[in-house]
Amino acid sequence: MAEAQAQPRKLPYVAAITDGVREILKEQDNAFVIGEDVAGAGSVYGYYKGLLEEFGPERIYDTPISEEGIMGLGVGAAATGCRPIVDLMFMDFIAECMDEIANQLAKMRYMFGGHARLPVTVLTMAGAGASLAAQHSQSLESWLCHLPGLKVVMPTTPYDAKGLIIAAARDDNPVFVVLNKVSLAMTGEVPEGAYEIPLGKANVVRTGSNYTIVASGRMLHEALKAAEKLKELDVDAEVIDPRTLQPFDIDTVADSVRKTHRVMIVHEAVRTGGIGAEIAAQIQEQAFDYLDAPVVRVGAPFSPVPFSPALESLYVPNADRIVAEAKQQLGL
Amino acid sequence: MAEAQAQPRKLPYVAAITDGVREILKEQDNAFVIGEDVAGAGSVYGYYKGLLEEFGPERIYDTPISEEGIMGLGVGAAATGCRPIVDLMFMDFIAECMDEIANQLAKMRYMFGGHARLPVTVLTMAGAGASLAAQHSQSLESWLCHLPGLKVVMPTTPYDAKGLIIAAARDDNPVFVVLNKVSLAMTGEVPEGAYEIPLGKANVVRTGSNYTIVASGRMLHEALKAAEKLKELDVDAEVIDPRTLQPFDIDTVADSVRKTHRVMIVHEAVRTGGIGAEIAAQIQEQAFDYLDAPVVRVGAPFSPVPFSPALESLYVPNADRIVAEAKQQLGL
Amino acid sequence: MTAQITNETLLDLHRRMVRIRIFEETAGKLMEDGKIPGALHLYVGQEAVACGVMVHLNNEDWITSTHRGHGHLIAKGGEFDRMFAELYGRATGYCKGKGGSMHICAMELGMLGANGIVGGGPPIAVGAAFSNRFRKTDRVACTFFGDGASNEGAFHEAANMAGLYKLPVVFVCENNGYGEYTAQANHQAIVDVADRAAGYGMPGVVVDGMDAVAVYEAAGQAIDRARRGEGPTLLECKTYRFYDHVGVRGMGLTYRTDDEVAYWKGRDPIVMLEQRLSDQGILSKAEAKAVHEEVTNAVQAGVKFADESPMPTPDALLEDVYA
Amino acid sequence: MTAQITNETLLDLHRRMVRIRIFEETAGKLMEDGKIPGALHLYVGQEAVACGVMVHLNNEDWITSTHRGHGHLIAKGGEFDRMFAELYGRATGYCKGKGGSMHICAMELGMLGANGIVGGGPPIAVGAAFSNRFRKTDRVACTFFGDGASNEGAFHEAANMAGLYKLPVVFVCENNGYGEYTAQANHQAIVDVADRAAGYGMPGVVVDGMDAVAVYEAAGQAIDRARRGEGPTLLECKTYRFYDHVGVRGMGLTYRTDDEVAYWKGRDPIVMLEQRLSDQGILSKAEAKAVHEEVTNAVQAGVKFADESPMPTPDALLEDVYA
Ligand SMILES: Cc1ncc(C[n+]2csc(CCOP(=O)(O)OP(=O)(O)O)c2C)c(N)n1
Ligand SMILES: Cc1ncc(C[n+]2csc(CCOP(=O)(O)OP(=O)(O)O)c2C)c(N)n1
Ligand SMILES: [Mg+2]
Ligand SMILES: [Mg+2]
Repeated sequence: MAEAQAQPRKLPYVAAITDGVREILKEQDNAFVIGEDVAGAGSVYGYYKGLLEEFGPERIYDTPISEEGIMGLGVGAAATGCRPIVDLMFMDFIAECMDEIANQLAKMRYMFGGHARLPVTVLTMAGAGASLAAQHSQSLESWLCHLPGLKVVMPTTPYDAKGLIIAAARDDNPVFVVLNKVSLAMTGEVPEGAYEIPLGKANVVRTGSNYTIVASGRMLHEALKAAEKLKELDVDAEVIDPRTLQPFDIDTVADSVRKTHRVMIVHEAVRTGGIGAEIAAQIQEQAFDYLDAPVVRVGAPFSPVPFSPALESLYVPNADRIVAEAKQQLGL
Repeated sequence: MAEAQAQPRKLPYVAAITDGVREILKEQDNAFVIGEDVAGAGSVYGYYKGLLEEFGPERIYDTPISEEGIMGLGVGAAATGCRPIVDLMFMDFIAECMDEIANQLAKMRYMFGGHARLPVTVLTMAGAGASLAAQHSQSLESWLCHLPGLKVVMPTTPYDAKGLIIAAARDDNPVFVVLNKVSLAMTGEVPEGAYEIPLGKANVVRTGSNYTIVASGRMLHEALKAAEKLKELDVDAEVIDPRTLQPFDIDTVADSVRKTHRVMIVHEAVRTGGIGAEIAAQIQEQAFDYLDAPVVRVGAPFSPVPFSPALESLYVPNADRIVAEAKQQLGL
Repeated sequence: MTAQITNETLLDLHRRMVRIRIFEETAGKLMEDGKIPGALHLYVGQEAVACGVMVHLNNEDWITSTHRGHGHLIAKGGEFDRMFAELYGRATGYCKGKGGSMHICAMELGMLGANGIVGGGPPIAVGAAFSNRFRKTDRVACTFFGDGASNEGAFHEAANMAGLYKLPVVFVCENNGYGEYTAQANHQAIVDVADRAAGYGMPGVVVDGMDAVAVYEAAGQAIDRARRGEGPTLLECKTYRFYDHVGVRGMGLTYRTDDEVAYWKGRDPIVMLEQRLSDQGILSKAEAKAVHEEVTNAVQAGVKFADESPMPTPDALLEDVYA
Repeated sequence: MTAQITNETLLDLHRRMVRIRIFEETAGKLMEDGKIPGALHLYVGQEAVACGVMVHLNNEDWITSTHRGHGHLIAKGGEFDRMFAELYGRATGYCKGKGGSMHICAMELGMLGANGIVGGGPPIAVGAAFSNRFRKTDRVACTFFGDGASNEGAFHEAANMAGLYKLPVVFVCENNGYGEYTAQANHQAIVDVADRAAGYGMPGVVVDGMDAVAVYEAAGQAIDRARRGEGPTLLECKTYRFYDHVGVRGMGLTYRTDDEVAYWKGRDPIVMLEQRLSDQGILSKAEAKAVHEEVTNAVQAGVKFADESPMPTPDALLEDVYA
């Protein structure tokens, strides 16, 4: 938690990922990176670039195209004393290895009566907006949040990407770090050295008095844009980035709602069955008497992700849609 | 929809499944059953017993232990003119073939611009309570409900099992029929001949005036027991079986809530991220002004399913827990 | 049995290969010009494989393709206009613009789609082959997949089921030596993917994937075998992609030596076929040139069609989710 | 190199096999008496496989097991009391009663758990082998799996990675001829699962799984090879389960002929080993009988321990989900 002694510096999200992984490889002798095209190519998005040269082939491994095998290797290596950083190129591919994730990784410790530790960190790339169509654009975090034994984080900024990766890799449990491909080029302040962003703690990115927006992943930035537009309508929105989806920091969100009385949840995933449903349910459980309007959820419509930019631009939520939904909710 | 001309007859849930599949095999020349130990053994739960003898080896096929291959075979056969009935022995195994389910089956029609039909019916066995531990007891329907392109039903009675299987197999979309292993021995009226239970329509099993319980799968029966106990507390509970989880019949539920002003959702799945979250979110979206108390959700706690009967009995929701939660919600 | 290849078939082979080559070269340029969004995996260099297999099939024979699927669709009879329209995301595309390069399909041609999931094709092809037999047709299914895909569990399960049920399916492995940027030697401990066939009770055949006639002959035998109900074959075609994994220059990684690339470009399947055709007096260099010009014009017309095609309308977003 | 088997090792093998046999016979009865809830997959008949492999391993060598895992745990040093307690769902069990038969484990013995997922073991064992090398130990991993499991994609991916990385892991296929109620001929088009080894660049060996000494020798060579860093081996042991797939009489299906069952019971691995030991004057019938009695007493003590053990308390429900 050495946030203090680190001095400012600007980096793109993609380099912040590298930086976080680098800190872990320096800090933990038992940590290694494994995945498809992570070593020689530095990942298809380049966020491991330089690590092979810096740490050598004993710390970063290319694999066959075998997601079940890769995740299973992570499970077995973790249970026997290593701290694997497993790379799943696209989040859509959790479907390839869902047995290893759901039936082995998430449950082994419990099934074994606590006699196993699974310090596996999984880095995976989610999100639409890159014209990659239905099998390379999904946000499936709600599947993971339904699995006891897993933790799930979603970094929204370069600062968070590094800090959450470090926290995830230091945690003794399986943690999924859900990255966003459209955010890779976004730059922001990233301190040198190791620092942690605590798991399970939400981040109030913008304080406001009469409206709350809970926005995860890339949607945080759309929510912040929307908050500016809402100002003109005398809506002073508090914008909260959950940072960790599992365990979810309902207290921070409920406190905000008790103050603002109206809340919207925004995520990129399909709205139906997305984590917004769980958050909405928890909000009305915790702050029912403070709600002046129904909890509103903004997410993707009920269809696969379309390829055509003309359709994908309608598919992914954005600031305008957030504003429109807020106006409706607030009767403006 | 020939519910009328059928005459009453009592059958166990397990035989009602057989009966529904039999009607489809008689009715649809392009239908066949495929799965692990479905032909020679008639499934490990016996619900295909007799079909091999009755329809011959061209209509029912044993497979290797290859869930991805089996589901993929179903996708390819359906896209090319067959109507496969795919058996997944335990619902936990959807994790084995989640790519085929999520990335192929659910999306193919959309990705192909509507140029494919996927009339696949998947029968799979969910539910805890049989001391089968963490990998053979899950209820994972919320994963499926998050996937546009799929339909999901959960039969609660022998009558529903047969009628929903027939409706599912007649539908031109992929439909998951989520069965319950503990309900297999339960008997009930099952008419001869083919009849359909319409997809997407909830069933008000018990009418009530001042409380609503939405209970899916085996929990319906616990909810009905609870409703009787609640009578003594002057709580007149309406009990609704969604029957279909995707598409979900929110209208029937919201209408009930507008009448009763208080609602509880009960399912066997882990509470966090379960379909109860989506239902709760939709209820407060649709009937916010009618709610006199927060929507309450009853589900499994946040842990894998424990083996020990001493723990599993605490894990699975039951009538007593429903009553206790209702009393708390109603301040009784 | 596969008869001796006819001149007509040789010319057909040649034309299909040229159609793929010019379509892909053009698509690559259009992508670099920013006209085509998303990811584009070019088939240039591998034309002999798709065409050598596809000339044996008709529209009732099914194929499954890969992320590198344009060549398979063209060889199966795909039309340039609807293909470019799809790559452009236009409403007139094969998938109404909803699929794009990685999901382009043509059910009416028996083309069950490109697939963004490596290893996604084989299980689906096994289902199509199962369906062919179930519906009492004599049609076959061919599934194209790469050396990298042969390490996916889905391939294993599909191959085992095909061998078990003796299904009319041919597993066509396009071994271009790499899975993305990882050389075969770094993703499996074997040289011939065909060595896996024995484990599924099916024959494994290795053929020069740059020699269209060799592919034609080997594929013909495998397909005839399948049609006769004698079961599946694993046909491995040794080939090479001339451009990078994705796009033309890709990420500019140096995972392939210039010598290696030069060696394989020296074995250009189209150049080799044209040499053979002119040597045998079947197609002169001038006639070959005419084919290229003709195809170039057709490609340009396809681009024009795509350019002039409308984008999908907003209501298309929620259509085609359910039947 | 594996030395000629010593008398001491032979007696060790015998005792481990008897321990499995009597434990399983007892567990089967207890299940039929309703003392053990859930599903029980008995290892009776396959004892030679677990023991022939395990006598080569110590507690730092890892194994992954299957749904049929009691034999593997006992051979690896598992104690009756904590095992019965686990099958009973008691707090004193190996998994505090949370895992039961299908998830019983003993990390301190290098036993990475039974697994309710067919094919669940191999990828985890590959991870353990990877870990052994990464942590610079000379320990190996052995993964037990059935003929049915060899059709799971997880096996394929794990085997390919083991061959690629030359990992110190031995794939021990217990081919008992059936996956549940489906005969091998109805789930794969091969007779020897070992035929799949070539596709992963590893040797495939077939051994008589009813002959403990044969398994001991073949396993010794594979394990030594792995320890020397020469990579994995696929060791197929032809064996048979004497009882039904689940429980003793199971579902009462007639998928195996009486003759077949009789033939294999005539090759009882314990009877065969005891004959050999008495022929060689290493262990007389009387001494063997004494071993059985000794083990029987230990088993009864284990049952008593389980009977007298407490059930987990309610607070255990939410413990051990996270570290
Ligand atoms: C399940 C899955 N894993 C990983 C990827 C990312 N990916 C796309 S193409 C590719 C390489 C495929 O190699 P190969 O099968 O040899 O086909 P080639 O690209 O060489 O034609 C990879 C890893 C994917 N699309 N799907
Ligand atoms: C992924 C998965 N699919 C199916 C099952 C159901 N099942 C349990 S044991 C078994 C048979 C396994 O056969 P084999 O691998 O030969 O082991 P054996 O039972 O013969 O020891 C099956 C199909 C399962 N537990 N897991
Ligand atoms: Mg390749
Ligand atoms: Mg077996």
